[in-house]
Amino acid sequence: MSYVKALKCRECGQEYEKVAKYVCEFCFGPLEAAYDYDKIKKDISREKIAARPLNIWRYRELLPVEGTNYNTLEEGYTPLIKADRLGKELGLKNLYVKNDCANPTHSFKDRVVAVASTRALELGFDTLSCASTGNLANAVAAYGARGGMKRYVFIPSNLEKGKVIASLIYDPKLIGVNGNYDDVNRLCSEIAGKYKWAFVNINMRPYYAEGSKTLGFETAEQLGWKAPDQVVVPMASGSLLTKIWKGTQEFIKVGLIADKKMRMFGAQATGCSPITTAYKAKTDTFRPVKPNTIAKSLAIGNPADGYYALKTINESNGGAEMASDEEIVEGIKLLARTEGIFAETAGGVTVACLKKLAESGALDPDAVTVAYITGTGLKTQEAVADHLNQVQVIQPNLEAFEATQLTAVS
Amino acid sequence: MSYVKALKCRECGQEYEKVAKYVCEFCFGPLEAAYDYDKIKKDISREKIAARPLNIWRYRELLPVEGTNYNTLEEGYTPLIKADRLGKELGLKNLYVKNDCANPTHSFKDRVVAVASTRALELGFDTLSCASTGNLANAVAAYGARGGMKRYVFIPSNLEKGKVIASLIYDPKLIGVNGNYDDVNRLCSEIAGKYKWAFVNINMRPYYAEGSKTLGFETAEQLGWKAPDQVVVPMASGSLLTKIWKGTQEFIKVGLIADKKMRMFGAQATGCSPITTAYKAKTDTFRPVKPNTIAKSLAIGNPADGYYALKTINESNGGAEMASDEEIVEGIKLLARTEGIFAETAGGVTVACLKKLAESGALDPDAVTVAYITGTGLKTQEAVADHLNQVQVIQPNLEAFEATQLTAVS
Amino acid sequence: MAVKVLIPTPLRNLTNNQAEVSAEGNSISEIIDNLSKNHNGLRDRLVDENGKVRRFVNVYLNEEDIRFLQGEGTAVKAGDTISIVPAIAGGK
Amino acid sequence: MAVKVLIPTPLRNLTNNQAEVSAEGNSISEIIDNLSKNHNGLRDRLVDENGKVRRFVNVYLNEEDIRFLQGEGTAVKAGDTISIVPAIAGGK
Repeated sequence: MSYVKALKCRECGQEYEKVAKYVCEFCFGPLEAAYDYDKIKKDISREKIAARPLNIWRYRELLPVEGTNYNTLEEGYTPLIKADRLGKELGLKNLYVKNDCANPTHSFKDRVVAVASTRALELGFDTLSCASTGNLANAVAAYGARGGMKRYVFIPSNLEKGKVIASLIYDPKLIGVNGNYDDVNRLCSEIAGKYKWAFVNINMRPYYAEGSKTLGFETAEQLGWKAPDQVVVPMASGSLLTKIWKGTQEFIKVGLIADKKMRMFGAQATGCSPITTAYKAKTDTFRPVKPNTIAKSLAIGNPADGYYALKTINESNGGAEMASDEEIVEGIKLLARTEGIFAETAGGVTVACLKKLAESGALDPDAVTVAYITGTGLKTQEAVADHLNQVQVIQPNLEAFEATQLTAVS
Repeated sequence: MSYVKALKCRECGQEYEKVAKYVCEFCFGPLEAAYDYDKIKKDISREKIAARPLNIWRYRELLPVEGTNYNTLEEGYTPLIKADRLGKELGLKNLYVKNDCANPTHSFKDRVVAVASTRALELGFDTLSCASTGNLANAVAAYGARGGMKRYVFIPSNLEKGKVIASLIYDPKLIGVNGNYDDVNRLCSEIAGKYKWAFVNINMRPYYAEGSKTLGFETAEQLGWKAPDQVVVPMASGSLLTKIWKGTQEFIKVGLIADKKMRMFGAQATGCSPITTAYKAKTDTFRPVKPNTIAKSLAIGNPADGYYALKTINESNGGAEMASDEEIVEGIKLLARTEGIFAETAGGVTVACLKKLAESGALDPDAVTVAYITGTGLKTQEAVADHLNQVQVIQPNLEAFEATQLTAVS
Repeated sequence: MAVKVLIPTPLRNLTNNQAEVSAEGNSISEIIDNLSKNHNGLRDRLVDENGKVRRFVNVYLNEEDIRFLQGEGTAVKAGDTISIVPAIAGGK
Repeated sequence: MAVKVLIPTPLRNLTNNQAEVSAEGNSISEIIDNLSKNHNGLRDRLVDENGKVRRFVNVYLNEEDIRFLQGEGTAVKAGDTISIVPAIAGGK
């Protein structure tokens, strides 16, 4: 049984059945799961949640599925690390890093695909699909396999071999489309219109997107049932930021945590920063951009949820920043050197923007701050390969070691 | 305060202080932490453990450190996945996969390095070091950074760039030694003899090795405080298998789980199988081998703990198998295709041997079986790259899609 | 002057399930205005009361987002293809 | 005939902290037997009561494990180097 009443258009309020439908037929606005919060408030409690397994399904009342037959690889409940060394370098006294590299396919996409694939199975789909250049493709291929589904993954045909292997290993049908990411997505929209397949980021989007809320839920639970004061979130479409906000507001609404003014800060790459640009220009219209950044998982020039992300940032008294390719690499290195966490390029964007926001005074140095690291650097090694110190090569004896390392040895 | 009484030689029983010492001065036997189990039995309980954070330190009484100032990245408590699809293919009705890819640097080495680095900090070391070709190097570089330590990582100089980056990112001194892994290790022994550094796999080995027990602890806790009936563990030195056994026996000894005859099965690569070979030949002497296998993390031709691993296998009425390079690749693919988990080559060895042991009848098909996946396939992609299906490339339109995929579409 | 217009799934109930229709006009806004002649109600789904393309509708002229061109005023010529695509989720 | 023998840290208290000593002999076992002449007790650390190299001791002749050669009976010649190395943990 589910607490979702309907799918509801975020723009015009039109309601729809809980099927594989993502866009309002009247105004093209995005459909979203609408919950019965009064009922949830009666049924949910901290104790109930705490007694459940350590994955995203501990928050089941606030997720858009009907049953408890989850298609899960134990995604979620990833570490929230106190980051004192990084905090010291940035002048932030209460800094935490939420490390989503620990997920089954090593990115936060496992959260959203777990929800989308579970719902797809409930709706009777036998095929799971997506358009993606990386993390999402890995997650769909893996969760499709776990759920015993056929899986069709669409990628641009010029994708690097390294990224392809991490999807191919799960034996999906992997279709390389001659064109860019937009072309792939447009083709997928057409296929989704014709075949009865579950495209996680298209017709399953209302379910898919809700999975991101669990990052907000977990953060609050891990901080001792308390929302943080300020958070920094990477933005592509802007969906993740709005969902972390939504999750936290829901926790307040159903009485799990106290009300609190949490400030939302968005992080983008300079080479693809329509939301940050709009924020800085104090406008609410977006000019789509042609992405040019090493942070490929953030390279969405036309942000579908940009409007809501911007609204959330402004209403929460937050902010937005952007980081150049050079700053992204430095951000990845800074996090690894101080805290031992190797983040993907999007994590470099987050850390670089965290740094800028701290330095500019936008962030309160005493407040509880959470930075979201959404995936592992093992998948984006080429971005840092040429920016690291070199291996020092020596002969295999003590004399050779001492001759080259003596100054470094205390 | 600690429950470790002393370091004790496993061969002759000689006791030593709890310092950075790894080998008995009298008989060269390995030193091991000796606990006061009576005291632990009084102090530990399921409830106490269950109330603690979800990392290896929830089992603190059975780990060889003094204080609670852990150098942690939230390692451990990784998913134990019910693997019904894989089980069905292999004819095993109660199969679980313990997925250690979820650790901070994505291998089980985070467990051992967390313990070794915590103890190193307690002993006043400011430098963390190791010899390694991969996973251990990543973990030492990361945990050294997290602990604010200097870090010296020694690798063979001909290591692939891809593996080097995942260590370099944490900004260690990375020393490439002209020679093979044995040469690197021998040099490190000499350096460990001269400098006051903590080499996790040399002078810190008695602490380091204890970290592996947590895999046994977690498995029992995750199965509802019950040891599995039979487990399959990859073997290089053989240490992991003996420590999973030891951890489980300790849980029995201190009263956390009921006594049970758990059968231990070891998995090796055919190209480096001294322990399995000795097992099959029913001898207890090992002929070291020159490794030749794609499972590089298992390529230790002279297994330091082989004697104990073999003893454990025999005494537990277990067994040992080996897998060829081809079978290893098939094992990786089988696990990914059925369960959505992308394992490193050592995981391919485990799955391939699991398959052989199931087929030969060595494993009881009805018994609760656990297979240990020790690290992520993202680090060993080159091993599978040429053995996967290909991407199918199409033009970006529906007609092109249908022309090539029609037979596949239902 | 007629151009080809690609219709997305959620609007095909207005085009007799046709994925492709044709419409007359010299600019994007003229095309959109004229779409409703043969397909009752289509225009109102695409633009708001001020005639601006709705926030969550993307309009492409020959693969190029019209926001990179002159928006609703962008000129079209015979043989052009216009695609209407709902916003698609992705990234973060 | 004298060869060079490399002594590991745990045994250097028996060699006056020397990392390298020399010893006479035509085979590994002769060398090991003779080590105790100048370094009291050294032999007993390396071999058991039957004269076999202990389980956790590795002996290398010029970088090659003697178990790949003829074990304790392996012949040595002038200029050879023998390394004694305790077993080192690693892998799984």
